[in-house]
Amino acid sequence: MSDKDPSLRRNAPKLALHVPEPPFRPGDTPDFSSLKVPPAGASPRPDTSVAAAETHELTTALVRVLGDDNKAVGAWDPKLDPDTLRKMLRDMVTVRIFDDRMYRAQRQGKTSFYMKCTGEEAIAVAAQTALDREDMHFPTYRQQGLLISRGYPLTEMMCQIYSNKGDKLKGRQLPIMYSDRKYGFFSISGNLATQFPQAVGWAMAAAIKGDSRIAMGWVGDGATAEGDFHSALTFATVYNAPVILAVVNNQWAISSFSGIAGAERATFAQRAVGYGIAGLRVDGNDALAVYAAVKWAAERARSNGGPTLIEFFTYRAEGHSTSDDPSGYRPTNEAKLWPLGDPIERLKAHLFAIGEWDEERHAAMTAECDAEVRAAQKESEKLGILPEQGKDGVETMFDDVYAEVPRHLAEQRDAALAEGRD
Amino acid sequence: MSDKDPSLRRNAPKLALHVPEPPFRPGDTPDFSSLKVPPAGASPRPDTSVAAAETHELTTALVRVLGDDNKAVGAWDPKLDPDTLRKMLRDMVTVRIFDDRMYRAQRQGKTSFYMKCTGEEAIAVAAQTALDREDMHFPTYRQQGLLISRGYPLTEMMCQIYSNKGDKLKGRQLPIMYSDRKYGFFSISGNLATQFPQAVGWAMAAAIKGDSRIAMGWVGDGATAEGDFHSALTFATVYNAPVILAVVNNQWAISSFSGIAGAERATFAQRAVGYGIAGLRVDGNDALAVYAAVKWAAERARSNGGPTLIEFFTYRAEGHSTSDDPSGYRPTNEAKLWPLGDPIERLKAHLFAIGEWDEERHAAMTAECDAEVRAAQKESEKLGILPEQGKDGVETMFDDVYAEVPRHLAEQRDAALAEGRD
Amino acid sequence: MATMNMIQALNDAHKVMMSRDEDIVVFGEDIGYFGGVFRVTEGLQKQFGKTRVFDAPIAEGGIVSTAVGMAAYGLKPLIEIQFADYIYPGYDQIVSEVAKMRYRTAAEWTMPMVIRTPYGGGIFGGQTHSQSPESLFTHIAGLKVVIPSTPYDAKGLLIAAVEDPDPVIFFEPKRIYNGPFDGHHDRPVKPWSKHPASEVPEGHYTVPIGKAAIVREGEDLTILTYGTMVHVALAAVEEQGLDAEVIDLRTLVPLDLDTIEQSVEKTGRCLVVHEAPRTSGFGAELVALVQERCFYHLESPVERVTGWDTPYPHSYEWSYFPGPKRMKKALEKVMAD
Amino acid sequence: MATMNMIQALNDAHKVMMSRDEDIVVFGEDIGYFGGVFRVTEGLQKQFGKTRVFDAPIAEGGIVSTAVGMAAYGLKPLIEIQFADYIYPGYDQIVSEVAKMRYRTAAEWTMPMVIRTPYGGGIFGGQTHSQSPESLFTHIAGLKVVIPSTPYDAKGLLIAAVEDPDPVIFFEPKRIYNGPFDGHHDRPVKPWSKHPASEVPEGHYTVPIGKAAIVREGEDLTILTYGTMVHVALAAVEEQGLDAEVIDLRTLVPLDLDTIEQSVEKTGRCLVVHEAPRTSGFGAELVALVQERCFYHLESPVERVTGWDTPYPHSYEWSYFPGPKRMKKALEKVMAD
Ligand SMILES: Cc1ncc(C[n+]2csc(CCOP(=O)(O)OP(=O)(O)O)c2C)c(N)n1
Ligand SMILES: Cc1ncc(C[n+]2csc(CCOP(=O)(O)OP(=O)(O)O)c2C)c(N)n1
Ligand SMILES: [Mg+2]
Ligand SMILES: [Mg+2]
Repeated sequence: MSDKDPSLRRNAPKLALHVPEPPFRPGDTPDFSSLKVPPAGASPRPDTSVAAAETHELTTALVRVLGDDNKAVGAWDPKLDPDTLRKMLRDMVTVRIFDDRMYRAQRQGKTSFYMKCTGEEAIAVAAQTALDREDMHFPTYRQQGLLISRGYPLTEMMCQIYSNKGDKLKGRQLPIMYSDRKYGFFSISGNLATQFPQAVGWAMAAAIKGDSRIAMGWVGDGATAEGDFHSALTFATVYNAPVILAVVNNQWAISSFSGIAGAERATFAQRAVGYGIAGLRVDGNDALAVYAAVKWAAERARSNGGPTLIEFFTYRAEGHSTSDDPSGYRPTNEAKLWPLGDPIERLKAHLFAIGEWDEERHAAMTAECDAEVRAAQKESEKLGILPEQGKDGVETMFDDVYAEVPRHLAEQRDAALAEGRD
Repeated sequence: MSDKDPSLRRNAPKLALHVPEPPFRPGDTPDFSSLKVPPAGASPRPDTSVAAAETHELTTALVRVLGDDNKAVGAWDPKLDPDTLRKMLRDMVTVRIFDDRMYRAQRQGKTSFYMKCTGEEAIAVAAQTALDREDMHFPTYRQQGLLISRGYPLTEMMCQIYSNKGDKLKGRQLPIMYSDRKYGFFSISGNLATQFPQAVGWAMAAAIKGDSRIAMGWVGDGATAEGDFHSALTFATVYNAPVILAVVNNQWAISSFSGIAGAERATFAQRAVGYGIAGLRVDGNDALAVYAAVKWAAERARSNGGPTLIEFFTYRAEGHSTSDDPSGYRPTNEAKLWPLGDPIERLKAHLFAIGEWDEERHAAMTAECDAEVRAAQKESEKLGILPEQGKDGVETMFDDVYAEVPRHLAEQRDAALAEGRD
Repeated sequence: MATMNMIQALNDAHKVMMSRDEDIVVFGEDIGYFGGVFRVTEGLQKQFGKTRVFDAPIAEGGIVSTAVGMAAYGLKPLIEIQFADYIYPGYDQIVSEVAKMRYRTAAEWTMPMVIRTPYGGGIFGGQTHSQSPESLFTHIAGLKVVIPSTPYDAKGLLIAAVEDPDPVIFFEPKRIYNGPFDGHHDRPVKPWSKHPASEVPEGHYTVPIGKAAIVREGEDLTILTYGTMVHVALAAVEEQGLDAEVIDLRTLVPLDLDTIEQSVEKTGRCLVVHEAPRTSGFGAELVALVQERCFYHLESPVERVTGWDTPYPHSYEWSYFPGPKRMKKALEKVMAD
Repeated sequence: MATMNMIQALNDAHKVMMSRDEDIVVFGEDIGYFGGVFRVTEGLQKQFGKTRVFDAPIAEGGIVSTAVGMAAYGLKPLIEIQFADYIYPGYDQIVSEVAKMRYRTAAEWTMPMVIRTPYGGGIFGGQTHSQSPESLFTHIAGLKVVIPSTPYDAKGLLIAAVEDPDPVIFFEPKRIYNGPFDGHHDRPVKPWSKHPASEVPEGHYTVPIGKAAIVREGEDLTILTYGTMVHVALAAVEEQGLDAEVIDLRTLVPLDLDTIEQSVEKTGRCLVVHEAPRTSGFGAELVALVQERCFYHLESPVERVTGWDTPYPHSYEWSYFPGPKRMKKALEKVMAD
């Protein structure tokens, strides 16, 4: 009997496979009018000590603070002082300029690869601002804003991107796979989602030790499908780990839209319900909402209230990476038509609206950031760009596989050195 | 800087790790009075075509049909005819007798291993009864009731358990790892949870081919923590696969109680909410409730309504396997005190209550089942018990690694045959 | 006949087989509308429809496990793992389920599926876009492991893999997707069109699984290799002026022992070449087999040219990659005495 | 000194190290209150508390990945995978994260952890309680692989593994947990108490990682082996009346090449013995190394005694297991000529 030949049931109704398809493909004109964007200020803000279930209505909502009038409104308004707002704006602008310069550097052949986070700057920057300096991030490749917002030297980042002599990772990692312990930024992995349960493990360790620092794990919408996502949520709920688990739903995973990760039937925030942990769904292009949500989850975690899953709803405005051309799978103007706007423009408009910023100051600040990035680039390029690398220091290739170089690697090192390189 | 030494934050509140602990340990007297068991008939039965969300209140409920008066009650009453009820009762009794005989056979040294499903007989038997004969099961090792209820020859099962000459799996698998395509019973894996997404794949295939048969995947409460559980739910929701995904929550995973799998904060049925699929939580010791729930999910799947996650709430009344002694980690009388009763006794009492059964008939039926099992055992033992196996047919050891025996395996086969065995 | 690069040849194999066999389904990350990050599945969804060619969630374990269910049903999954470096989340299902199903069910259920995945370095992909994990699959009984090195073989072997009754892990040497590579990274890239094996017949043909190809006959020594390194080895022997017999294994499991034995018995010397790390790489098995079976013919130890026992380091790519210099030194060693 | 079996010795190693180092945390399936299905962690939760010794969800990937996070924090996870056959769901985290962390962060983050797991057959565990997957870890740069064969070594090596700055995969030969095994499955089981290596010092001591043990000195040939097979090999050479040098490797990576080379140069003959499947087993690497390094001393081909290239079949356990007969034949072959 072949399972393929259901001879017994010829008259039964036919089953059909559903294959999710994004609403718009190249050539279509995106129309987001059916997207329900609740007004700012509409979501209630439960106390951070509530039972997880009391947050669950927020997993299908969208926490928003910045209104159409660019004013902050509602229970989630974090009431930040203007200096903090300006600092966030500046960090976000720096991230964007940094991305543009490094993208260009890759195009100029100065390195092999780059990834922008255009349109998602508010998420990393505001999350960083809401946490303490000592809290630990387990990021993906699209959270460069965490480092920049923590004041990490731009030259360090660039040296990593160029794999040059200043690269503290010794040229071993693909560009943008930063790592810095002192800045609470865990080594980025090329293997998607691996960091998500690692964040839970770090938080469990902090709890075991009676520490007060918490961890924040990051994952993309597409990568939520990995088994590691489930590990993270399972261990987080079982041990009530002091961790914030963030899904950056930028609606695309290379060429696959978020429906391929399950977004047609539930939000990513809703996954929290199934594990009995707190969940929030947040406008990721609204820096104030991002800040408020992370602050809420941090307060909850710090008081042993357990983990929170936060979905940041946003849009990947550019290609996946320098290896990708999104015009092959989505309309080129989709980013522009995307209704939640540009996070930088929105925060800037808010500062304008509250009278704490103007075009002149913005232009001056942008010029400063630009100069800073350019200076850093100049500085780091003094230490070399990728095409010049890999000739010196071949012996370092065999370090750090183990704490000590074992005999077989010492032999291989000798062979590699004897070989030389052209 | 060591992360272990948070010198900066000495005054912050201390985090703490929560490690779930079962309510009762050896020496304790179990008291289940705080367990909320809703009365039979209390849960509404939505139409099978409702939106998934309309089932979600049922993920924290407990669908029950058999009342304290042993009558069937409420919207979920499947209104089965007495013959079907009697058939289910007989199958369940057969399963229990089979388990007892095979457990004893293992203790007598006739085989290496056995696993009972005591207390869980209703789940497999009623689920099998609710599905069509052509539907496909991806079971765990605790669904022997599926085979017995489908009329699978008991001798076949026993030959597998003895790894003897009648074993169609050629002595290759651990006892109870049955497999039979004609009976819609997929090969049991020793690797937990692997079968769960495989069931989804089979259902996807059925949908791709416009078939009308559906699949049912099975997993234990403990094994829900595996990444494969998440794969199953993700693929099921993305492609709207015609599959029933069953979690048998018998509250124990060897020595770990279900809290270690996350049951303290959410039911297993609630996982459905996070994926936007239908979910039901069912009294697994109530054969009618099990039947009704599976029937509901099957109807939904067959009409392209998509997957349903069902949690069967039950209790593993015996040890995990012949290798386990549960008195080392839980009170010995816990099974007896467990408030949802014995599924066989409950179905029997129901048949009594509706006047379709009596002690005399029950005793006669039990004797018949017992005789059947004994006869099968005698029959299968004619074909050998494990200690006598492994001497003949050594050459078959090299078959079925590939469709054809490649040269290196042919050489190994020659070597093995030359070696012989004492 | 048409001139194709490896990507086109692989794409063509899909089209030929999907047209012949309705039970073939193709899925994987980004392989549907977009046609895959390396474009191997381009146009398939349009031609064969969304229920036979579709994007999968980013879950390699989910991709393999649902393929197991589909194969159990009777379909033939032909799936893509985007990079071999990302196959590990699917490793349990491959090792515990795909490989063992025929055996544990006494052939009641079989797993005729092909798992395609690009492997190898030389494209500045860093540690997680450069790995060569083939040996990890050769240790698992029940799997076949196939690696083509030309467009002709790529199409013929992929068709054979799809027709094979057993599961095949099909590693594609991504460095040579668009042109052969002699190991001289500083020289201009050659296109496939200049290579005779870019002449690919139209329609159906197979290159048999389990048969090696003697890509260069010779008397001085035997070189056993596969994938990208076939071209590097060929270039190296020319540069050294050696009359080497170069054997492209094409299938690692089951291995073409006859061809290997005959060659080594003839030449008396042997070099094994692969890009994967040295320790417990497939080269170890090849060395073991050759010395077990041809010991009394060997005039010098069997040598290995391999990647190092380190992760693949981004900027030291050309010191990691076993290029012309490593080849030269090993050839000298094998030819000594 | 106390007389211990391997389980007691391993348990003792836990107690010694957990008392000395507060950063050690122990978790895994069933290892807490219950003390593990093989009882290795018995009493630890009671002694060290629930936040240092706790049950984990059945998710080997989750166990390893949270251990990665804990190691990143500064703890020393000492975790158990219940059976080596179930390590594959954690394989991605081991290969992609644990093994590569020191390298990819230039030692900013290191992964000092021990992953213990029982392996091997001989207990009628069928296909999924009998596997020997060690070679799959030896191919992964960054991991150390350790396998003890006696109670003394088990405690000393486990302490060394816990103190090691690098991640160690610690395979425990479950067949000899309770007594050594000479391969004669039909003879009564001997307890460890009759074996000198069951004398285990109290308190702290180490057996160094990376050092093999010459468990029998001899002139006729060298046997390279580890785990359960050490005892099978020793029994076989006695039965054959051969003056073999038997080397218990104890650590597969990094390997004690010095001891191996010295021995083979002395004896001129070599046999490699393991229970794992033959193709691409660690024996292949050992054969390759010996013939590369000692070629001109070899008087006969290096032979391998291994499990077959099939899954481990339940009722054919004793035809699969490389027992006395397979040993005898191989010894005859190595000693021929
Ligand atoms: C395990 C694994 N599988 C596949 C990939 C290839 N890959 C890299 S990024 C990416 C898409 C990720 O999408 P998402 O998680 O949504 O993050 P985003 O890029 O949108 O930030 C894929 C498939 C990978 N890096 N790791
Ligand atoms: C991948 C894997 N990990 C661990 C095991 C060992 N093991 C076998 S059964 C079991 C407990 C399973 O509990 P549960 O899923 O609740 O099913 P139950 O036995 O209660 O029916 C464990 C840990 C296994 N078989 N496979
Ligand atoms: Mg995304
Ligand atoms: Mg259970």
